[in-house]
Amino acid sequence: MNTYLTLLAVMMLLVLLFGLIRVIRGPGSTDRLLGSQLFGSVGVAILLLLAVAQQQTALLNVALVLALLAPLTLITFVNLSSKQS
Amino acid sequence: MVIIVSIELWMDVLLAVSTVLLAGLTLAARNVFTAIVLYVCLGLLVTIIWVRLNAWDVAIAEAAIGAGLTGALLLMAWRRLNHPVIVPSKDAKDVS
Amino acid sequence: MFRKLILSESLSSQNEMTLLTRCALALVISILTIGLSAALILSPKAEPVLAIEALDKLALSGVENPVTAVLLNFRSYDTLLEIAVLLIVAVTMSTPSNKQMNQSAADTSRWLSVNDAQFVHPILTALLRWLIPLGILLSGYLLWTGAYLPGGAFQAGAVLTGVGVALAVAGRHHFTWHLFIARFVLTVGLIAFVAMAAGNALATGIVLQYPIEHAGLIILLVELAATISIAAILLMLFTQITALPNTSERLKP
Amino acid sequence: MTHDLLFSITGVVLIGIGLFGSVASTHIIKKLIAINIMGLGIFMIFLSTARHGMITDPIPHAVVLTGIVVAIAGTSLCLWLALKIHLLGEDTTEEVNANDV
Repeated sequence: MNTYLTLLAVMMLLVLLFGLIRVIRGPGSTDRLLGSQLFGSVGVAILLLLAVAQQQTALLNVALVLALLAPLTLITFVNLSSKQS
Repeated sequence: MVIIVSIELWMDVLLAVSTVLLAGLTLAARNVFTAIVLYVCLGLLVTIIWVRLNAWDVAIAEAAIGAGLTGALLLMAWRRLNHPVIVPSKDAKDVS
Repeated sequence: MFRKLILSESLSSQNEMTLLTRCALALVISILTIGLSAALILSPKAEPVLAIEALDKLALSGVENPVTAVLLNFRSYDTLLEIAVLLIVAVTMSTPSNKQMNQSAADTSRWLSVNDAQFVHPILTALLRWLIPLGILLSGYLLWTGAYLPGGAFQAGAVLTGVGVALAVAGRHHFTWHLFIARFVLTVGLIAFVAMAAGNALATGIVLQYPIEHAGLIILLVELAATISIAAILLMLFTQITALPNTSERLKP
Repeated sequence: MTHDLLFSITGVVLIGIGLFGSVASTHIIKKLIAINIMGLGIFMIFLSTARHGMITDPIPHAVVLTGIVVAIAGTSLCLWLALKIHLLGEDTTEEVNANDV
């Protein structure tokens, strides 16, 4: 079971690396920023998988903080670009 | 047991390689905005590394500061630096 | 070697190094990196003397989380001086700017003023309505569980700063930092820490050594003050940057 | 043992990348990001040497925790100074008259 969950976490990590393509090549700023938001949500998923695999409830706190504060960059960006137009 | 250790080792190797890759890409980016976004992604990856190193306290602080605050701070400063300084002239009111 | 610092992005490609300089720099840095790696690989692994001692004395510290015990009890000098360093940065950045933006629009007689005329997008409002109470709750939770789970003053302060930044970025709320109440919030962490140290010095004769029976309560109180102070200082650093006039906004009526 | 060594060497490489970036890049924000990456490398070496088999040393964790908070304070101080210099309108930027925009 642990092996399976760790394998899933590695898969998620590979998904993140594919998402990196959009961050680097993305035609517009919005594509890049949404790529970074993908990092945030998949990061939460990886942390939850590791929490079950390593039997560490402390990791749930990390996931909670990450889920709560990852949108901060997005809020800033949306606010700045709406002021621009 | 052997296969568990090897999968975790693979995860660590993948994390280490992608962190180095991401750091290189961050500083190689031509565009400052891309560099900021890549740095936020690097912060998230480093959070997972702190978890792998059993440093949960540091991981919480890094998740809050590296993923949230630094990105917002750098974006704000970039937006303010990115424009040429406009000196309001005496009859600027007519324009606006 | 020392190049002019570029602040505007449109000019940043002008002043780059030549390829030769870059190659020389990369060579020097790779030699340095290889040397450091060799030092790390070849040096013998140190014995965890200090770690064993710290974990042995954990029962005397009043908390169960070893990192909180080190930060607030065994090495509380570090934390005290760190809050002082943060306060020095805050004092540096609190110089009043003569071109302060929003000065006319916002009410500067209150620490946190609301500008009702400002338009805020309904989706952003709905998001903030969920985000801000949850953030404050999470911050309190991290502070409370910091005694026996990962968490503590720094993490709680960082989450609280995130909440404040979300509020400040939305544009409707404005923080004023030259008021008495704001200055008190900025310094309460240092005041509580120094007062606690002075009280200990009078009671036990040793500056930062707590009586064992009250250690948990003392640590919680100092952490509470430190959380508020850290959050306020980091939020002030952010709002001082956003308060500088944005050149494109000054054109608007 | 091997895991710790892996992340220590990653930390050293991050320090190298950050050092190169902080000298070679010209824009102030990229310089600051490079210095922060150097900081991440140093934290990584600290934390990966903190593990001794079953025992985890809490003292490097506490030091890194204070280091992260001080790093963001220093970064924001640098950004604030850069913005102040930018607003003074030295010859780093061209001055645009409001009537021309």
